[in-house]
Amino acid sequence: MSLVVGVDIGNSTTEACAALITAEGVEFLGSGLVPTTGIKGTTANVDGVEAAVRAALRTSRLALPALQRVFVNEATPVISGLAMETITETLITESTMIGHDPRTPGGAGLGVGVTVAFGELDECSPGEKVIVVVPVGIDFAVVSKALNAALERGVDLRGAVLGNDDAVLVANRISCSIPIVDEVRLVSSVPLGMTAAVEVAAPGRTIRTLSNAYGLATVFELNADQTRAVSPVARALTGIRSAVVVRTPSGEVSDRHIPAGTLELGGETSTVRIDVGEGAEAIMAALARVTPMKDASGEAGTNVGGMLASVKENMADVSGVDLAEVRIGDLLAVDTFVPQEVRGGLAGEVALENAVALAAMVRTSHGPMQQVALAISQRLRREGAAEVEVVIGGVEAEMATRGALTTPGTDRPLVVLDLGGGSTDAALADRSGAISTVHVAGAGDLVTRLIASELGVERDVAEEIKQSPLAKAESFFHLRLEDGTVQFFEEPLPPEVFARVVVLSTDALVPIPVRHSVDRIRQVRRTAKQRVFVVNALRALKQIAPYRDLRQIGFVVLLGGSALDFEIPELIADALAPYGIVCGTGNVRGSEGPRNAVASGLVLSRS
Amino acid sequence: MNVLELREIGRAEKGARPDEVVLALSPGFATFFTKTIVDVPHSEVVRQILAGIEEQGVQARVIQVKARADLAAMAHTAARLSGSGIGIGVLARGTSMIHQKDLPRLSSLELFPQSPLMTPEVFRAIGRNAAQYAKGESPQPVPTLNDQMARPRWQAKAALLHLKECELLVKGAPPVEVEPVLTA
Amino acid sequence: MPETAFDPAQDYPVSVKRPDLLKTPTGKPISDLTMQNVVSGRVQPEDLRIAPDTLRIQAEVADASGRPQLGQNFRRAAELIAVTDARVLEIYNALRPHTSTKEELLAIAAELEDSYGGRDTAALVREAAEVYERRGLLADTEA
Amino acid sequence: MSSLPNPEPPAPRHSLRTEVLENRPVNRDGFVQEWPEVGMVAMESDFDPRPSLRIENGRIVEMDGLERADFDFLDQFIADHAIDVDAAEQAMALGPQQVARMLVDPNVSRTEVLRTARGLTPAALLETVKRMNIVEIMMGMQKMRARRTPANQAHCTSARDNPLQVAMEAAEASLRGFSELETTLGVVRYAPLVAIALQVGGQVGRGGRLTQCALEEATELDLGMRGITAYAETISVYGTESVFVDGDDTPWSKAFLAAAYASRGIKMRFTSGTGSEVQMGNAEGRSMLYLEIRCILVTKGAGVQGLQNGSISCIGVPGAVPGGIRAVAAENMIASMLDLECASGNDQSFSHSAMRRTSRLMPQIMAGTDFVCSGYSSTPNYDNMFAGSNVDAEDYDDWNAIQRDYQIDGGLQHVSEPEILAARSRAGQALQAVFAHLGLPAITDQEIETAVYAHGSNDLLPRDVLEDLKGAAAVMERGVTGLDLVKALHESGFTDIADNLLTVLRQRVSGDLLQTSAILDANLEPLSAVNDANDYAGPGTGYRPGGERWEQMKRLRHVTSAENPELEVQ
Repeated sequence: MSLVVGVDIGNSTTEACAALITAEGVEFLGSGLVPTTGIKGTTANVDGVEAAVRAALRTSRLALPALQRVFVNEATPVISGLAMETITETLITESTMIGHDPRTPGGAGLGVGVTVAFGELDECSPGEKVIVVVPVGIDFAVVSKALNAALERGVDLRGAVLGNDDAVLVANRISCSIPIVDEVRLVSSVPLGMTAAVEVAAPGRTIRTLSNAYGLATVFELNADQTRAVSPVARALTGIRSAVVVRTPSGEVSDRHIPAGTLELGGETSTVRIDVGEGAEAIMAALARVTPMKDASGEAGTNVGGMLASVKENMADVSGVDLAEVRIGDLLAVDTFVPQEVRGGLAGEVALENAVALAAMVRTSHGPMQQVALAISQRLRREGAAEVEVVIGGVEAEMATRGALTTPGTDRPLVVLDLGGGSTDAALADRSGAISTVHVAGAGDLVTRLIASELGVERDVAEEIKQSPLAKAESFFHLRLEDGTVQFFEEPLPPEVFARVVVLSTDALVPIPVRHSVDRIRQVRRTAKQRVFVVNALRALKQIAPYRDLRQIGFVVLLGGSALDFEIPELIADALAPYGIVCGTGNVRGSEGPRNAVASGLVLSRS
Repeated sequence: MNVLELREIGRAEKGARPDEVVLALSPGFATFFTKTIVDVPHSEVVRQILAGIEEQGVQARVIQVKARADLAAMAHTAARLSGSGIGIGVLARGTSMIHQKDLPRLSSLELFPQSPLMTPEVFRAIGRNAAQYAKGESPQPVPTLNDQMARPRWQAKAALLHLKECELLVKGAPPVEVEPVLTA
Repeated sequence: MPETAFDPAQDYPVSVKRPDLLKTPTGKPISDLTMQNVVSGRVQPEDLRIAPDTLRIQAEVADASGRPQLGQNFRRAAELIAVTDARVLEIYNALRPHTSTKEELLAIAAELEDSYGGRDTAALVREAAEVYERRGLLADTEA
Repeated sequence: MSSLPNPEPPAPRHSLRTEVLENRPVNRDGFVQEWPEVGMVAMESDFDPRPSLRIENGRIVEMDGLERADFDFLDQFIADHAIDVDAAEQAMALGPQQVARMLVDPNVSRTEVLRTARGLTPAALLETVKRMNIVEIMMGMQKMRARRTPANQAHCTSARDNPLQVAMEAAEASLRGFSELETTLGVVRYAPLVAIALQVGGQVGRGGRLTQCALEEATELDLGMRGITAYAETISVYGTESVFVDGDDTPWSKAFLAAAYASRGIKMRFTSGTGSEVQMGNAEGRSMLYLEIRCILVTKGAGVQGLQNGSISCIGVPGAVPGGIRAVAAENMIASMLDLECASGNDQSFSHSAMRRTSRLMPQIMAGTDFVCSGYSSTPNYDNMFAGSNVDAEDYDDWNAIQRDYQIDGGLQHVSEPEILAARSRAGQALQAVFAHLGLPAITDQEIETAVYAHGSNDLLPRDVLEDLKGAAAVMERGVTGLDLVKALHESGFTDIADNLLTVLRQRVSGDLLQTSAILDANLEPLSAVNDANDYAGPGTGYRPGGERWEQMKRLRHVTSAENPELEVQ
């Protein structure tokens, strides 16, 4: 009978399980999980290993001196990097259009007239059709008085554009109803003496005329060619509640493509080049042609060149490998969009620009495992495990499948999908027990990055959003959950969550500091998970499946931190259902959930 | 400069409209005192807060508290009288708070503790945010400013203003609803 | 070698003049807290705590230097060494105004006395219960 | 506007001199008239109680005009715990005039004054200092300070909570002479990393600096327990029952907390200061100093070794009333007179005027206190997360010149740039190694290089806050202790820093730092009011900087050499 501990040094966590090996077999005792110290596969791991071993023994109610053997995995660090590049931009020239969505425009309807500066209102003649442009800093009482005076004189005031957030205040104080758009930050740049149209829709509705190319043509009396030229304006104004369009001789709105550069993907036999501007789908198709990829690089002097170079530099820094030796083993490209302020806009208008996010992965050589094992044994002996022997046990993937197979209801052929932070790793154990593995780039970190950029939030907020469902605190005593149900509370909720969208994290309600609705945040979150985890699950399975046929896989067991996610396993299972695959979150040894597979596998392989 | 007169209408009652915000003014507001610690006229304070509320399409009622000069208690009184459950409290020196009826009294939705940093723009933003809370929207909290040198300049004057305002308390007097009348 | 008596008026700093009197709560002499023992794992975090006897020695030093209240604090502290961090914070919170009933405070005093031999600390808690009652600072019972 | 309806009346003509004076920084400070009825008065108020004392059966039954039955909880705590009934009748009989004279009379020893002071009621202490002018108060401070050797405390914070900056500021502050280093956070979750940084930086070079991280009690105690910090001081007490209760505490809850800290071997002092009660509108009509005396006596009664006072965060209040800064000096002196360690303020932004800032320092720096500043900002004030200090990193050379001008020891010295750069970079490398060892987010060489030469956080490379916060959480989860830092430092080759840290941790076992006014001396041995008792007894006695220390103090950034006036002294 001997007391052993299996230890799995992972990229982010170190897991251990303690067991008694007897003549009858293995009796598992406790287990432990701690953050990995240092880069996986280096002697800096020792602290984490010690902590994990202690934790496993503590939960087994045993002490270090009784420990006889420790099995550690052959740790191959997988290092990953992320980058993102915007590939389009929207430009407005000569201030043709103000299409933003102030929270509170005033009045309603459509008004067409000539733009006149507020200071020059006195000089307008009766009957003149006027759109008045009021700079920032003039009090609403002064504005209302002057507008009423002009109306009194018979000036045909058709609409107003304000710098301040005063539209409702002014609308409430003047003697006629006109559309008023406010909070136009650069109101002083609105061209004067030009024909302009102001449109405000009733609350809850969106504008109809200025967002319609023929509406614009009608308002500004345009011919067919001119209408074609202004159609981007109409498109840009779709779905908002208020807008101003000024007709200037050469103003325009354009969607510009930023040259993002060419990506060079090197396979075993061929090399393909692909323009990043063509988007994720094209990049992934090109990648499929060269798989297995040997390395990737970007055209020097372009955005993508800088992007891949920085990923490699980062990896070289982290791993201590010479920069020239860093080879990108896999890429995942995802189309995304980034809310960015429109260049040339006058009111801080925001357009959703297209962007491509890239996750890259480097599989480094084996770490100095012998040294790590030596350091572990020295440490444990010093700490009281005088007799301990540390053994490097088996290939990680083999151990993972062995551990995963302890999940009740599984059998070979079985694929373990380890959903990590930087990469998604798959290992197949076929009917004969032969093992093959594949690592693909992109996992939890990329999801966080996509959520952060699409919602315009900090990464720590994005991390919270990723991990838990959403709700809105509609009062101090109830939450409306994202599925529409309501949860009541006896004690009032904390003040900082009131009226806000919150994340229901395990120990607290975390308010999300953005204006987006629950539905919108939820959609971004789920789409990001789809585009990373579901795509990668399929990608990995296709590479590893016998005969590249997914139907040849019987069972998929999800492991790793993201297998504990509240919706990722479900999203993947849905995607795999059509192939007749049984897919679910692992439950190692029937008790550990998706944790401890490698550690358990190490012990089992020695019994 | 505008002059603010608070015409008493009667005892402040609980409102029924779900789209109202109640603004509670301290005993010395526009009575003994005429301006905040940094000389923003009280007429302007009220005008800006009411404008912030009106711009959001929300109704406002104004009350004057007689028995307390404790900001949290005042703002909480306003919130409890408000049909929406959202109230604002403002002390004569400018310190302000947005409160909600279900919160414990000593808590708040937004607190503006540094009276020397209260400008007309901040008062407008307070009105705007309170109205947005009343509508069930999620306003961005008004950024709280900080100035390390406020202590040497204003700490003692703020204490003095507070002590003076405490002298004006009428024990047991209920809050009254007032109509703010601004005259040039 | 016969043990020399501790002279509170002369033997401070105790760590310099009488290290022989200092032990960790785990019973190791302070001279064992060497770098070598730290590196070899012989010294654990539990070894870096103060022992009740040490606090009593420091209380003698405080008394001898004319600081009876400080000495008294060290004696109360000696009683609290065995109380867990979490329980210490709970008791502290229970002593906040308007938080506990008189019975609750007396129960804490009894717990300190019975489970930890904390006579002096128990007296402090009992005294608090009396004062809180007189000054209306006990928990509102009807709430 | 083109036309105003009511043109303003013409402004009176001012002289050019008035204009110059009007624009002086001092006129941006606030000054107010006294209002003693509500407590807006420094120390001379007709509304303060008159001294009185009656003892029956060894118990105080009347104090300062109040019968025992009418005592509020402060009165009772003071009467039962702070005042020595055996000394009281005699002490009270002397009368304030006599006690005041004893304080300034070199023929009366410190011990004699202590014997008397322990029997005085709050009103008697107040009456005593009311008879003393500022020079006499300073003389009292010089004699009554608990520790013979004065010292100083630094604030080491970062507006971005950057641990690397804090480690380097701690190393530089240690080199410049500060004995204690205090930090606090913008983002509280950063605390474990910043506290580790402070602890590592404080042990660079000479080392042995005691560190503190101001947080709410539970976390502060937790970090102390783990040996990541060495002392605590943000335990506030107040001078009226209503303000004390508003702060959710009582003298008994604080006394319990004091015992809790000592039971973990952690040095601790209370905090209080003039002006806090009137600032909160609950001074109960008493002067600021009378209420502060009650705080000092509560501290004494709780058996706490020391007090941080000198108005602290309310300095704008006494600073604005007549005689206010005299009262602030008096509160420091009374703490000393009651034999408490005194960390004497000068730690919060006080004035726009450089002259007033300097004059504010004079009583403490000239007389010498246990800690002249209870927080000298070792960073530029924009990085000071305690809302700014009276003196900051930009004042170092001025401070050193003042020490040299008067031959007074404010605890600091000039240090050459190469030494400072070396200490900063060693602190950076040590922290880098500790972070790597603990698996915390890496600190790059480039970050270190930038931070070594930086002035404040604006000059630093930004860190990945999310990763740092995850690391901070891991430190707490994994139960990292001071011992882990020792091992990490030792195994990474920073053996001297590891040795210093182990010495500091070992002191927790000995309890020597729990005694009054304890710090670690140059040999990292405890130096406190027990083995370094103040022995001032008139001219030619007590602590006077001389010998090597005075030579150290003579050095400044630029001193022309007498041997060769074309050169500067190196």
